[in-house]
Amino acid sequence: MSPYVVVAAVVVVGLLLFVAAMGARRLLAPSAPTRAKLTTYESGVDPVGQGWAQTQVRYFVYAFLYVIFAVDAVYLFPWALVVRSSDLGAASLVEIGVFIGVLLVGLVHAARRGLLRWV
Amino acid sequence: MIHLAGPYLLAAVLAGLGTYGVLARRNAVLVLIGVELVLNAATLLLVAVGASAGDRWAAGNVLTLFVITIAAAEVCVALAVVLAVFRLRGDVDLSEPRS
Amino acid sequence: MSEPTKPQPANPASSNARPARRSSGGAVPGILKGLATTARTLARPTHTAEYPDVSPHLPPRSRGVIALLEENCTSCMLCARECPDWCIYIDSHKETIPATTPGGRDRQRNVLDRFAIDFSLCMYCGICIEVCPFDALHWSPEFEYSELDIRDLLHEKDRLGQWMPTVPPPPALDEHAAEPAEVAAVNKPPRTARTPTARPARPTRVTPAPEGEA
Amino acid sequence: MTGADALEVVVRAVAVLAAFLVLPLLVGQTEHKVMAHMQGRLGPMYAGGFHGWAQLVADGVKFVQKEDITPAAADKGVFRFAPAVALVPYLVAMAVIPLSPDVVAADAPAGAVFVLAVTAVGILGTLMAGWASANKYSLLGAMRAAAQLLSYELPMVLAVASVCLAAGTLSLTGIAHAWSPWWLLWQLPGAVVFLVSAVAELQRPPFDMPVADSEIVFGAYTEYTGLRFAFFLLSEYAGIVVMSLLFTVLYLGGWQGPLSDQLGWLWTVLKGFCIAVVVIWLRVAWPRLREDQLQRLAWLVLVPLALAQLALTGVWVVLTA
Amino acid sequence: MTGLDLAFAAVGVVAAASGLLAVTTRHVVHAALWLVVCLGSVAGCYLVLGAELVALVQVLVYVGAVVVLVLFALMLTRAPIGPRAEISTSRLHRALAAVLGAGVTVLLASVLLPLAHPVDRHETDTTVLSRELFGTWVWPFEVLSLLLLAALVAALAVSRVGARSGDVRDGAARAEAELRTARGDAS
Repeated sequence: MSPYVVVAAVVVVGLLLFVAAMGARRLLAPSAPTRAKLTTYESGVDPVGQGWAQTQVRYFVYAFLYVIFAVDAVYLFPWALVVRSSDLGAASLVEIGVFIGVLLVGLVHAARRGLLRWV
Repeated sequence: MIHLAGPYLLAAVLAGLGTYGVLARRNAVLVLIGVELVLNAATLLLVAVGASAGDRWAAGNVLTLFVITIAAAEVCVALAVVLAVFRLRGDVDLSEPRS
Repeated sequence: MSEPTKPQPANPASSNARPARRSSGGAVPGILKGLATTARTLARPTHTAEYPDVSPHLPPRSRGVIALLEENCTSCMLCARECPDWCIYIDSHKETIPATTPGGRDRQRNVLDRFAIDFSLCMYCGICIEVCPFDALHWSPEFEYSELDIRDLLHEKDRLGQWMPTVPPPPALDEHAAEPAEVAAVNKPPRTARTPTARPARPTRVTPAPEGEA
Repeated sequence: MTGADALEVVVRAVAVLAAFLVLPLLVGQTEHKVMAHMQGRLGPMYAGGFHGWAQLVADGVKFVQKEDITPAAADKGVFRFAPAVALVPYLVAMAVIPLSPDVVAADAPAGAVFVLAVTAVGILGTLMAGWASANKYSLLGAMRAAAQLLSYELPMVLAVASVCLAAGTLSLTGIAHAWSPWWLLWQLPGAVVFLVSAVAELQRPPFDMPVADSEIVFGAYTEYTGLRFAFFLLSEYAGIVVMSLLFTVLYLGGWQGPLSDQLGWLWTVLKGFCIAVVVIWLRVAWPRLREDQLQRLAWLVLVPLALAQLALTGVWVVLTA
Repeated sequence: MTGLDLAFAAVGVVAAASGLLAVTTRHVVHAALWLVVCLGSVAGCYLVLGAELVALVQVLVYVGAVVVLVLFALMLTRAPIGPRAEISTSRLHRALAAVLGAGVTVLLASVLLPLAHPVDRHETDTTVLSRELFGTWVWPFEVLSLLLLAALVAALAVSRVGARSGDVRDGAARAEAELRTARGDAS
């Protein structure tokens, strides 16, 4: 039996936990909504505009870096399985070294152009 | 035992949905979502073929990994472009060319 | 607890300069110091006052609640007028006391009907106690009189009077302090009386007040 | 699948749920107490009698009875479902972490990757909560959270990859089997990287910029009340449990120790508990990092350190294989 | 029908349904969230098909990274709460798109389904996959790193477009102004 059957069961159990907890809340918790209660919280002041605000695009640079490096890092896991084999071990070390080395150029590039500095 | 009709059918459906998504959306980011669906249809086919015996060089799985990698790279560049467009124009609408 | 662990600076000015100089030494020592300080505190006893279980040691002149010694009150209204937030309510009426000696005058006396302090308004400044010329108001260290209803914080004169037994005796005078005015007046050698016969009782009472009495 | 199999699956899933409901409370109570004493306080003393042991149970009862408010401007569905998205990944991650070779709910062949993949989903819960609240604080908090979680996911993946490399397997059971005390030194940089990124992933001080109360109230969770808020809190403590146990299995040999045949799982729990105490300790000892310091630490310190560890491990393994 | 078929049918239906919602919903962010469900259940499909590592990579990279990136982009480019008509094309256009999409599905299904047959599910051993990856597929693999580098540099370069000029404020201001007019129209 695959272990993932248990994982699927755990997901179901987790969702059931959420549903059951919300059911318990529905039974036990009071509900008396008022206009003021349902207003967006802005430190006690009446909310200004809508929920959206222009955010720093700077965050996006880190997201790019992560995505690129994450797809890079997932290849490390297959590597872990072959690195001990006699025929592929040394070769794979070089291969992965080149692979990561090339990407590191990207990180160094980003660092040198000051993209990692938070101005 | 598993019948490959399931994966094939799902791949076809996902490809169709992706096509619809690409054509029916005006927001650039949502068009990208359609593209992702099409890509997933392709990888699903690859994996389904890989699940049958006689998959030489583990091609089905390895190619899927490659496609996922390339998709990630594609999404990065595409979203960078979208963001640059938004900064310059204030929206990401594809159907309204503006001065 | 943090005081003893800190290096004691010689004076406040140098204590401001110190952290800046130390931070230039690198982040790691600072990081380790944070860990060490918290770990040391963990190993030591806590300072928590376990209040409801262990009653707190209050300083003798704590301002807990204001007690009223009704007999001393003359309804002069000084306290109510001086109160910054007007939380003292006094009602009184005048009574006429018939003359005790034939041919004497009738005397008038203030009778206190109501004396109340609203402790939901009171800010515990103590001005009423200071201004009372007859020592009718006193600080009591009792503080456990919270109520579920804010209106119950209005203490009427019987409630205020009930606090009176909890008022501590006034502190002893400092060693070389001047005598209290009352005692000094009593101890003063009697002035050469112009009409000694008019006041027969006065010169006979020359018993000095005891030394430590406060 | 026979009836016995089905029963076994159910028993395993329920056992995971039980552990999931007990261990975070244990960690939470420990945090109450350890943090209090580190600050010269006593912490909760009344609920349950002895040193307030039932404080968190009482808190739970209180949370259930609190009114649940969904702001009028919020996206109702997403807002209400976000706590589950934040919580369930940790529950699932807990299912594959072995306490001993026998005490493991689902011994996945690629358990190390599985845990990383599943915990990465947890970001979505925060992002959903932040966006759906229709609150500027929440959106800012969600942005910060997502940027932080992304940045610290990478060093964590690299550190775990280094351990997998050293063990030559992706299975968590296999990794703990392959462990030897020599790893304590050899994998030390990776362990430090892992611990730091784990604390950052959990958004706990000193990496609590996304919920920085003095700036953005409570970040993505500003609008939450009652039980849904409690779910976010629970997911934080479940996260501590998962990360501590994972650290134990990856870097401290899990159940390995004296008498490991008889009380193997106890060793794992004990070591994990010590790591949890360290996580709590860090919260008390250090101030919050600023956003730029946060990102610089991730990209210019942790990632290079993790890559160096990876190179060290790779070269060493190839040389000694 | 075996257990595997049933399992695949279960996750497959979820994948198809969420995919449909992802391309048809009128809430901007909901589309991305349905995409998460869709990609996650496709990962489930991979698991049923015996490709463990690929499934986990799908979750780690797609759900954990790509979708977060998409959500990021949506939130940065204004993703208001509530249904929006303007994110989709006109009704006629959509009908045409639906026809085309259905055509693609029918075409693919008609080509693929005759080829379908029950197979003994051959579970891909991760070790075998790794050996092939670092043996047979090493050159494409290395080229991938160049591709990723190019993508990273390009993305970083593009994302700086406009950052130096005053255009940013211009764009954001225009977005704000539009928001205000939209609200004014609504009221």
